[in-house]
Amino acid sequence: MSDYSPSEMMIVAAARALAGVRTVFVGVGLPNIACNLAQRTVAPELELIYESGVYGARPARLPLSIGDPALVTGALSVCPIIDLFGLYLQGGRVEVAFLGGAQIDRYGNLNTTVIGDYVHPKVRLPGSGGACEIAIHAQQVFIIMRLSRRSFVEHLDFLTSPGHLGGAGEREHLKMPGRGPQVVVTDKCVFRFDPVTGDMVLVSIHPGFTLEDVRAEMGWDPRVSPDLRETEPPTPEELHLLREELDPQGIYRS
Amino acid sequence: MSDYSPSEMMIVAAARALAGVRTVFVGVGLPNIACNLAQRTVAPELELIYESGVYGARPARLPLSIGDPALVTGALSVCPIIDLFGLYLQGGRVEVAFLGGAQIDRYGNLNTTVIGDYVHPKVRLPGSGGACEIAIHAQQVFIIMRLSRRSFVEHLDFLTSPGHLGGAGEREHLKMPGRGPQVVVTDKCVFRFDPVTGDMVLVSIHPGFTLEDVRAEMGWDPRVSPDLRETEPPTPEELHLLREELDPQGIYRS
Amino acid sequence: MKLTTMHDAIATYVHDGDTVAIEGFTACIGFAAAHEIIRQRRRDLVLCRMTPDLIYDQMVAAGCARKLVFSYLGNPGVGPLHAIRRAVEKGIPAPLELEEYSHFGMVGRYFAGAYRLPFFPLYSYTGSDLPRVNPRIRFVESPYGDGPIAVVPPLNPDVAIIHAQRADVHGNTQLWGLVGAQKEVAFAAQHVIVVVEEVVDEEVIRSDPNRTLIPGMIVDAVVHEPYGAHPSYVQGYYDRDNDFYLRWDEISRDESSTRTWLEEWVYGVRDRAEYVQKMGPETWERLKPAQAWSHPVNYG
Amino acid sequence: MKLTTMHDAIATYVHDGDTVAIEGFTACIGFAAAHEIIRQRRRDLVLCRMTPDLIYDQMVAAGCARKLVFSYLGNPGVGPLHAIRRAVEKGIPAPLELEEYSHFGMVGRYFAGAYRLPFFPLYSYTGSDLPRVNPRIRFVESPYGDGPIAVVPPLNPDVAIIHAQRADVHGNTQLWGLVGAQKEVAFAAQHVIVVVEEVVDEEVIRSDPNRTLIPGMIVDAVVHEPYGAHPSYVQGYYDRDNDFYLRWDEISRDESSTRTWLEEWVYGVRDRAEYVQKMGPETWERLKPAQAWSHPVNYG
Repeated sequence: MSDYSPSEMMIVAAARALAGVRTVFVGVGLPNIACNLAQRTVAPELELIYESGVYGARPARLPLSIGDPALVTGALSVCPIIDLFGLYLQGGRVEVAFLGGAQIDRYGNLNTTVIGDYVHPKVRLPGSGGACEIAIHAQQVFIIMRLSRRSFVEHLDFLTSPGHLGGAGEREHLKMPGRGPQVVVTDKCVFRFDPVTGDMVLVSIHPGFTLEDVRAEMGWDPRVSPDLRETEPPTPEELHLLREELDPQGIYRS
Repeated sequence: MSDYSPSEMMIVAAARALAGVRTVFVGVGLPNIACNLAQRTVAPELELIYESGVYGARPARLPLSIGDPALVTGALSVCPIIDLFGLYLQGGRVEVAFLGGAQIDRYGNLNTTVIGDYVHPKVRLPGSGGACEIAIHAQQVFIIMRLSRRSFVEHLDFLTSPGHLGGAGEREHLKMPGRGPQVVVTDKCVFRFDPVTGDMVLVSIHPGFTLEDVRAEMGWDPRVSPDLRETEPPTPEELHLLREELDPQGIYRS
Repeated sequence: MKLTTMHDAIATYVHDGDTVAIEGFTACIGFAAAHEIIRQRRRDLVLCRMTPDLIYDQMVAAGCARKLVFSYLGNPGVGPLHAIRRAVEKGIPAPLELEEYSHFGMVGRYFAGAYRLPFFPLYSYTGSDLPRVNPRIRFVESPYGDGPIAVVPPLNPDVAIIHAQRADVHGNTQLWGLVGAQKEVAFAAQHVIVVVEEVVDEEVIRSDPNRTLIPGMIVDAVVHEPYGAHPSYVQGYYDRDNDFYLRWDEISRDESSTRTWLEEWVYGVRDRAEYVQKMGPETWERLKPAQAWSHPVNYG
Repeated sequence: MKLTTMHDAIATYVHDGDTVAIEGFTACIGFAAAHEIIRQRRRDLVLCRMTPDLIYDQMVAAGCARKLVFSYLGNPGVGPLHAIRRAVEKGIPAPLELEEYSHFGMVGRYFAGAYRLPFFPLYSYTGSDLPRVNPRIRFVESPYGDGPIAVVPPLNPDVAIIHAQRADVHGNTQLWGLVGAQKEVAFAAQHVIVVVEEVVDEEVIRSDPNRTLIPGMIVDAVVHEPYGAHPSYVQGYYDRDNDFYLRWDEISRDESSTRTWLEEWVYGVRDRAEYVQKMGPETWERLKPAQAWSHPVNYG
């Protein structure tokens, strides 16, 4: 490991995936920082849409929730929730949305509802929020999750938000407008999805980790790209922006 | 005829029918003046809702269309058209609405669409506007129309806005939430509707007119209430309010 | 930066045969855009508007339209639209197809278009003859056992033209007073032209984000056109020219006087600036509204 | 004149067994009303909210609820809602029924309730397990041949409680910043209680009619309750108390510390005024927002 944290590597990898994107649907936390970083680097025209109804936010401080008042002050537009989901998301205006979850399977399907049985859950999770419809409508879905055997599972306990369902082609068959998950950024590696089969393919491993480190944290044996490479580490400029400007308090560093 | 015009008699009769009402859906013209008169007399809590989206208007001058800017200045609320029809009208919040039309039949069904054939009309009329849904949803519909053989017809050329359709009970059968037309105020007389049959019953004739005057202007032989009486003429106070305060230029007098 | 001229906005985004919606319910009606479409001699347009008003009466008289999609054909507070009636009743200057709804149905079509829904459900049309003459009005059964409900299909114009008080150069647009169906039609359209009384600094927009009706992300062109909604009005900028609405009733009764008016006030001027000048300062003085400022609110 | 006290508003409009919606998406969450409901020991409530947040976590811990209707169960930006999890996973203090949707489904339910529609159609739930565990999510076939679409049924609470910046004594209410689903839930409800930071003269409301989110005609009671949304926030009045959101994560992990907190801050104070006083001026100083005033607009 070098002089950056796994979270910083995740943020940087996610930011790079946003190159050229103009509208992103985002929550707080790592994705939010990733978007801010992308705005300063690879996606200068990027505008952030929050499910709280805010478009074109210009927060004077790091927002601590998607409803932080700092997101509203000086925003370009604030709209009712129904319009946010109807006009922007279902209306097809969102290019990229970030999602995560407690469980993910090889097709990028996500569980944020329960661990265990639905009626008698072992752990009751938050539920869908907007994730179910985001997964259906965003033109592309980017997933950020820490890699762990508990999360990357063979079978979901509950399918909250559809990824590629049972494989490539199922979304099109069901006439879902969005193309589904495109990339999974973790603290150890990056996956993309095979356009023919719809399942996850390991495309890069962050510096300091090995293929075995990745396999050890997964509930299935992942497919590996023939072009598997090492992830480009954060550049000094990226780290400078993150640490000095975007998250000077280091809230999202660890 | 006395020292008031037929229009003034219509306005006064319509205003009186609003006794105790609190929300009325209204266009411009005679119904608007009638509502203003009712606010000053029998319905002090009456608030006017315009299909342009205005609620609680307080116009500094007589509005000349439902979209007059004077209706907006100082109003309590202005909302999008879809909310006006969805939240207020279909939402069941409108107690009384005024309607009129080119043709009316004995059940209070209205035509504002065409005279003659629909595809090759003799006269192309304005169409529904909001009338079709107003007729369905307002808790009560009040109709203001000048009596004439051309307008009070045996058969409509086109049914734009449902009254009691083919008779009492049909609205309930079709689960229409509003109770339909309750009163028809004309320049010569007032009709109400028989709750058992759903058809128009002549209940009062304005001073100066006879039953024969009324019959001469109708396309069917009207039923006459056993309690047929003469309409109370406008009081001096009503005429004073109309002429000095509500319509000092006499725009709606003739 | 989407600021352009009316000429270029129309030349770029309005083509023969397009489905065009110039909305604005009584207020903020985009006459300047309509006149430019007439001047550029667009043909076979499908014109959508809840209330066709004088604006489409003029476009129909000029021969731009093959079809109207609408809900109320009238000169508000005055009477019928004579040019449209001539087209419908007598085929002058050309036959005009009509596709009609009620107001709620029409705005519901925009809503479905904007929300990318297959239909908008509404309890209208029961007992009416409208579904008989418009097969696009259909019924679905509620899956909760409460019977049938009417539906209308989405309406997605090729281009929507919105007149508003102010926007920034990116098209973030604020509108107040009557807001009609402008948000819905803008989101439903493939392209959006925003025409404004004032182009303002982005900071003005950002000072009141709840007032933003249309975000710049869906806007293709911003045109700065003061008095561009005359003879309709823009709340806070100029009043409705009721005199003209009455005069149009006279002008439009006759085909030749209609043509004469179009020659003088549309074809005969280069652009809206010339129309404004020709109208003369006394018109704008007459239509000047009183001041009635909103109490500001704190977004801190 | 609908001005009343929180005590009387709750006593009059919230009854055991009622379906109650206290909305406000992250902002303007009606904690003062919730605490009064707890103090009046209401039971068996069906609590509706897109994001149950700390407010329903507290009400569930206090034993007010038999069921939640919701779309996202979390302490935003912090973690889980421990009291609700205890109820769901372990039946402490009592079992809690869950009826869940996605955000769009939940606000669609309010919309259908407000518009008196039999359902709201939305392209959500395809491929998800949610319809399997919630039989109220159904599908209808489009009559235009474009396949099935999910629908959710209307939600019409017995009472909706809305916190806002300002209203007049008749209940004409203005809200800015995040407006969430407040308009929809207010129109969907049988009764509406509006709680505001400021009761203003009717002229303030009339100076900006587009800002009116809820008209007085649908409001039953107006309660003047400064800081009534703490620890959430009211744009322009006070910031979100993020410290408390973090502290609640600690307090609520344990049943007895949760009870202790309720004793001290809910049962132990007479009303919100006492809570505000007990919180101390340094809290309100800490949460004081900057000034960021909107540019006024002319309605003349």
